[in-house]
Amino acid sequence: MVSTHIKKFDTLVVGGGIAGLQTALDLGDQGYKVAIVEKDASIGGKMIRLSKVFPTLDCASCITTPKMSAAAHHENITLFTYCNLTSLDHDTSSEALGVKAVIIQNPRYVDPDKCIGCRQCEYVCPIYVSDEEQGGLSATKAISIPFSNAIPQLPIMDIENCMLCGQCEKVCPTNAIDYFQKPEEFIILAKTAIITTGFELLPKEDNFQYGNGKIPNVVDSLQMERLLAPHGPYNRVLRPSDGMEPDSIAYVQCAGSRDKSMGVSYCSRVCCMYAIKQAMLLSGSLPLADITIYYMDIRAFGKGYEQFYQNAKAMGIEFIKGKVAKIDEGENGSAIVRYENQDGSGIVTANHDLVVLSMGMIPGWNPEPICPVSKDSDHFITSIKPKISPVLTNMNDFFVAGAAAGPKDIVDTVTESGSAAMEAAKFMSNSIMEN
Amino acid sequence: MTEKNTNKTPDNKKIGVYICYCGGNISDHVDVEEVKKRAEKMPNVVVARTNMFMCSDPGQELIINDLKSGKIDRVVVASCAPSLHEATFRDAIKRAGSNPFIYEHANIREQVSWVHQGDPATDKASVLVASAAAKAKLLKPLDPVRVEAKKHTTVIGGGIAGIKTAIDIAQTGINVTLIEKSSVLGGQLNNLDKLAPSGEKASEVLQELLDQVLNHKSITIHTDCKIEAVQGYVGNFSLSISKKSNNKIEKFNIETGAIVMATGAIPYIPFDGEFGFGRHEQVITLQNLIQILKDNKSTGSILEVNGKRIRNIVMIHCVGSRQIPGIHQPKEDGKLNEYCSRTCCAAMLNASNQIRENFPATSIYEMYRDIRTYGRGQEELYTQASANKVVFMRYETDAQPEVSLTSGSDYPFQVKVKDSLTFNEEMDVPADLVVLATGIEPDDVSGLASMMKLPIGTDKFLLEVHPKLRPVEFPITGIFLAGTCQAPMDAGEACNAAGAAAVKASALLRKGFIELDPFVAEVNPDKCQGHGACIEACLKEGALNLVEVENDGKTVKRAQVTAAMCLGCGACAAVCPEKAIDINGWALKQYEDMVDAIVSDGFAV
Amino acid sequence: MSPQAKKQENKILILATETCAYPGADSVGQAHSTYPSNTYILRVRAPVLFPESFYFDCFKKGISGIIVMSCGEECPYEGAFTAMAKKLDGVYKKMKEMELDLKRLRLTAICTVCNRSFLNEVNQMDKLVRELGPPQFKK
Amino acid sequence: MENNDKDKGADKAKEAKKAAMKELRAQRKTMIAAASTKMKEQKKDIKAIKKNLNGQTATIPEIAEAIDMPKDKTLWYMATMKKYGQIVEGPKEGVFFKYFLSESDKTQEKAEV
Amino acid sequence: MSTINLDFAEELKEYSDDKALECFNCGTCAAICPLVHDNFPRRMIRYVQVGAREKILENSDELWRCLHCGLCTHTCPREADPGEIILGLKRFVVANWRRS
Amino acid sequence: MFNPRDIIETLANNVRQTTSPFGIPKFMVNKWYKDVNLPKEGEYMLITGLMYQFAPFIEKSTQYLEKYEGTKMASLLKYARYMPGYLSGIGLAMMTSGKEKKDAGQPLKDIALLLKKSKVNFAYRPDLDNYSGILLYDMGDQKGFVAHAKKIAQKLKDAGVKKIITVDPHTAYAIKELFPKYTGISFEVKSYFELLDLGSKDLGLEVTIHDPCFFGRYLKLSEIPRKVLGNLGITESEIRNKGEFTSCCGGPAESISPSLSNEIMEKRVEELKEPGKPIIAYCPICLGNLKKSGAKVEDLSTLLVRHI
Repeated sequence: MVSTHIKKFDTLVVGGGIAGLQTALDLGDQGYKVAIVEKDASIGGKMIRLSKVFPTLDCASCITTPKMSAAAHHENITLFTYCNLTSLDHDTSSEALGVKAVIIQNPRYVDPDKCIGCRQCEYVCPIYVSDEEQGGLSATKAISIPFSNAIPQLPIMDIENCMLCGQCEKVCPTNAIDYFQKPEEFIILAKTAIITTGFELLPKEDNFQYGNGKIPNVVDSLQMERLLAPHGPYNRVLRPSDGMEPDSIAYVQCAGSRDKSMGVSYCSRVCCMYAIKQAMLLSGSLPLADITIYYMDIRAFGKGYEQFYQNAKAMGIEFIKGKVAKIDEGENGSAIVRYENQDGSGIVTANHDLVVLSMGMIPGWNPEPICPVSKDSDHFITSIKPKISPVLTNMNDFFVAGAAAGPKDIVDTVTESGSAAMEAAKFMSNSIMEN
Repeated sequence: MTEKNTNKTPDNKKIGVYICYCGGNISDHVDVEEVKKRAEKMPNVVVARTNMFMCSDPGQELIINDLKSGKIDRVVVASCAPSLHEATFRDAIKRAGSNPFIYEHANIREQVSWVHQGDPATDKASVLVASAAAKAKLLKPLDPVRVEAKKHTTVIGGGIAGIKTAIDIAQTGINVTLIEKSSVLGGQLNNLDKLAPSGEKASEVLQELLDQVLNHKSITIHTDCKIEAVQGYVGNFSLSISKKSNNKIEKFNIETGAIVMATGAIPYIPFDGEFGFGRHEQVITLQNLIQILKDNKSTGSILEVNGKRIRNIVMIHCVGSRQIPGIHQPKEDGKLNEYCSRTCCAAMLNASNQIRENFPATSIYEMYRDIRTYGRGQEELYTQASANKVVFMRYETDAQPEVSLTSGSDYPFQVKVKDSLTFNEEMDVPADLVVLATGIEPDDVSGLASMMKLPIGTDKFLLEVHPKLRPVEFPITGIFLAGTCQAPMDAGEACNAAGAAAVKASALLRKGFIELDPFVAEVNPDKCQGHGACIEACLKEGALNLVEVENDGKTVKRAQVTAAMCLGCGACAAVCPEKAIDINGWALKQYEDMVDAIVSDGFAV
Repeated sequence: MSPQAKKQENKILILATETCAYPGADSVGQAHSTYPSNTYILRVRAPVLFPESFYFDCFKKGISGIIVMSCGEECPYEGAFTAMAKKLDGVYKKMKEMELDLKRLRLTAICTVCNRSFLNEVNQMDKLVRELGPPQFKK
Repeated sequence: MENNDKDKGADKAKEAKKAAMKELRAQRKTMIAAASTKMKEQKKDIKAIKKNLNGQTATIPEIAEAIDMPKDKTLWYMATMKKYGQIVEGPKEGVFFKYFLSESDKTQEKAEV
Repeated sequence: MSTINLDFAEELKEYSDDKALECFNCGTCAAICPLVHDNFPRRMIRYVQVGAREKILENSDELWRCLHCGLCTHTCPREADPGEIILGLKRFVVANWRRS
Repeated sequence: MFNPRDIIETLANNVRQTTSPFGIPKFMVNKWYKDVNLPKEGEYMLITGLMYQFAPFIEKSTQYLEKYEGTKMASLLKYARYMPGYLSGIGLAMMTSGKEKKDAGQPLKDIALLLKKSKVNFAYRPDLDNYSGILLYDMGDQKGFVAHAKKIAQKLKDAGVKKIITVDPHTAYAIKELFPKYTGISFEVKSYFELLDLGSKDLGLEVTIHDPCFFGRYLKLSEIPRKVLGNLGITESEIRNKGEFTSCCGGPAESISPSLSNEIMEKRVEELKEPGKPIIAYCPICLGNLKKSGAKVEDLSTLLVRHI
């Protein structure tokens, strides 16, 4: 009975973002059987939700989708989306492979085997709910596929907003709607686990100085990614308070990074570059707009990054050294930023139509109490050999890659993911040799 | 396989067309039964069927049964976007025992029923089916290009990245040869001391890796080597090596399946007079300082260098990095290092902290443009430096600090800086020692790169295929890169890159053969006249060659494809006057026939 | 029963790269955004495959407009985009000689989520071919 | 006879489903009530927007003022309605875009009226 | 042009915690200050960092415009305690007056 | 702006001589307890620090200072200690009306009442209730402050006081944080509202709370009065700057620059008036200063007493 709920793999990858996908692909290509467990309804992580990526300005979807579908179609990779991990630890039972994970499949209220992703349910559903995939700036339906290039193409029913009107069930061509679905528990046994749980942004709601998320037209950087994405909430950059095309846009750097008073003392590493990237995209779509980046240090450290920064300066994007101390609501939907003009001329209050907060990155997952892997004082997973192999954790068969081990850009994440796959493969080939 | 030998004209192909209702998603706008009727009249179509859900098991069974019974030998499914179910139907065909490449997909959901309505939708669906059928009749069974591959990798460069790559690959059961040009392994790590930010000793890190690499039975190490030539392609490269030993030059070849470039980088050396460098022995580079700290035996509270007590140190950041045209002086080749060297901020702060903690009577002034402590634990170094009372001063690019000798002062130097943190006031800082935070420069590997046709970026570092999708790969299959030959990196980052390169190499070679996409160029020897236009057009050097063959007793030139190297882009097909070369699975002729089907409106039989 | 299909005028051929523009067209479908049905999208690996003659043949066969939707600089085939763009320059030159309106052939970059650009391109070309009608050849 | 049994079986299943749905509705009573209220409000709001746009184009502030709805909420609806094809973005006027009802939707609206 | 004064930090130790160098000059304190709208208190803190003793004395009146509302200390990203530095400077200046 | 040096020396002198920064003998200001029957022994000792009592004098002196700020007379301030009739001391006390002085004592009476209602076992001894010296500390007269603080802390210690109730943020901060640091003498210090237990009600009122800097930020106690109010069904209206991020009322700037103080105060009052609800302060300096604007401001204790 129990065994029907047990699935065996070589490696369990926790998190289906770019780190998880790359790790899984690199292991799958080596012939290892890999399970990816993802909490969201689609794989792709943060990257698939971005507009374009620096410094190449590739369309994020165009370079993420191939990885997503490669993983989805890979003969050695199995995806488990919309799942919660309830425990992840060493396994000591008789069937032990080394790693045991207890997982809950959350109900979509849609039968994944029957659904063909046609979205008839979504179109017919009468209830609009705020679309968090679009930063809450527009709506989707109470039953919907999370976003256009989601994998798998399966809708999710938001039962909190469902009236049980039955229209989706009526219209579904495959009888895939199942109002009675329940969470289902299953177990994954594996020889190794790789933690690729990524990051979240510090919530702007918790930040007093920048208005606790209550000042209109002060958005966080991921919301800005959506505004810039071609399939974003408005299909263009508009101000959320009234639909105005903004004429003056400001970036507030280190909003919650390198700032002990805001709880994050480390550098979030990617904000300088994504702010510059967004600024460049903005000056492309709104050529007449004034764009200002308020910063402390521009950290354009990676390959091609410095040149990217210098290009942005040459394009007329204004860089002002100074940390914005406070943002207040201005007139007609503007936001007022206050900063010190460091040439000695005092304090400046500047009005902007739209302000983007480059919020700091925090870990996407807290292993406690699910998994005994250790974390550092920065709450990211501890890397026990940061020089020889940054992917090694304090548990010998658990590895870490990407932003789960500290803020990281996509390039460094993809590379580190390969490295994690390598270490896991080595661990497994060693254990074969020992046996 | 046998089919290849049957009649070459496509007219006898038997196409099965399967049209999906998609539970109304298609059939609500497309009259599926009408499309089926029209399909039945299309050339070579012997079977046309509809189903509620072609992707369902019963739907797939229709195809399998028709194939197994021999009714059909080509398959067209008209349904949703190919990204969703092309793989599904190819699998079904495989299960029926047929070659999966006899399949063509017609996208009548995303590109018809969801964007058009009414009769035009039905008409367009019919046209798409007709054009798919037109292509299908020209399809032939294909097999993956199989290349035998040596289970062996050559790693070029014995620094930390090369060593780590070698260990990782060897651990997966593949033999590795590690080639180093100098006489010692370890590269730049040999010149480092305590590594930022955590303070591990470089020598210990290196020793741990050396223990593994030297004792691994699958790893052969050659030092003092020069690579003379590289030939071959993925799975079958050949390297000619010359090795200096005991004043003799020994030459040998390595046959290898894959190559990893881990050739590293070198520290920037300031030009003569740059901030006084080369003119005063108390103006040194960061690398010099690290060496001094490594060897230092000062015991008092003040740092001593060359017997001199160092009360004040001025450190200048971004020397030889982040150079700006018009402001910085280019090298002899006219090039500037416009990139950020990534590692120097943390390394400099690390050194400052060591000095301040061990020699509290030595003061430090750091003059910077931006402090770039981006990595994990690095911001803490900066914070710690502040707590250690290092004074930071910020200069703008157009106002570089000026180092000058003093006369009559207690201090040998004074460094003048326009400090933007002090409202752009000019400040004088007296100094006993000036340290220049010199960055990383690419080593000159242009010889190797041209031998192997590897791209080099404008920053003179080796250039990967794509920084995000394929950061450790070159456009040339089977050659990878790791470490600072790609860009500045610290030890941990170089090791990550090494692991990533190793995983690619071992995935490639693990089976002893490599299966490549069958969508490569193929020459029709009957048509080829050996013009060579295709070779001109070919985007991948080495993929297409003119070879001499015997034809009717005469030696003639003919184009020959090296499938393992072909990208399958089709640039060759476009230029062949004889139409003698084409891409398997995506042939020009197939497109022409598809266009014919489109203009004939697809149902005018 | 559907009435007999009508012969369609002013067909537009779209060569869409399989990594960028073709999924882009699928994305438009997913959004259920309608566009003219006289458009025929062919999935291609890299449009560098097509010789100059292919384009003329298409016009001669009765295609009224062609849009090459590529990945642009993001083309996965190193150098293919530049080679293809060069080829199209040649096509334009000959089109001029043949007095074909150059606007009948468009080169554009479309990404996987460029719904708006896709619709723009298609609608503009549709408007154009409706104005111009099928290509007329002197000879 | 056989058919009859089948029907009976189907009927039974239908009955069982009906009962189960009833129970589910009871369980989710508060959620359903909240969702229904939401739906009604949304219907009213959307109707107001459409009524305002009938026969004219307008910017977000114009619509918001005309129907006395906060501007951000109006934009939220407009973005959504645009996504589901009910309205179309028109030309820009000053710093705002104008919107109008989509052709297909106008006919629907007429049918409803 | 001024020359760095290396000894001022020592002199100041008597009056406050020696934390001025923990400030990384982001300007939050100056911009958050509800009382003084020029570069205060960062200007003063910077003067401490580079040892501009005379500048501090010259501009000492400015110090008493600070009421220790504590916002700068509360929001300082480096926890360099700007409020406490200003208080220390007041003590230094008062002591200096009384000496003279 | 007045020369801080003159102000500091004046204040320091006054504290040294009279233990009061304004040079007013204690008996002239501290009268409130006479109408309230308070025990001399108890678990807690109530220490008002005389801040509420000083409020009217501060106001009066500010009125005078305002007149002189920016005039030639400002420079004469340095002679203030020789002209007690004008700016300090008994003269100032004389010029302040009896009503103002009485009003100033009202919150203290209210606080005593609230503590009694909450069944807090506390005592009051006017002889132990002294000014904390906080102004000297704030002004940078470290020596003056430490000398004063040692004196009064020792007195409390000698009297066997261990637990102290304070009523204003400045005294609370001084005794809780500064005394241990600079005198080596520690007490368990509670602000009065921490000890209140007024039962629960459902008043359905809304007020705007102005948090004093020292309660909001330094002592981080601003959530507690909200709880006390919440229990009575009094909610607070939303304003931009509150709690740990409260904005200064400008009060303490009075002695240096009344005009600066006014400017800051007006800005703050604007914010507080925005929701249109009654404004509650819980610091005598804030209370006095905000009142000057003419806005409807009352002390927390006043509001609480009215509703129990």
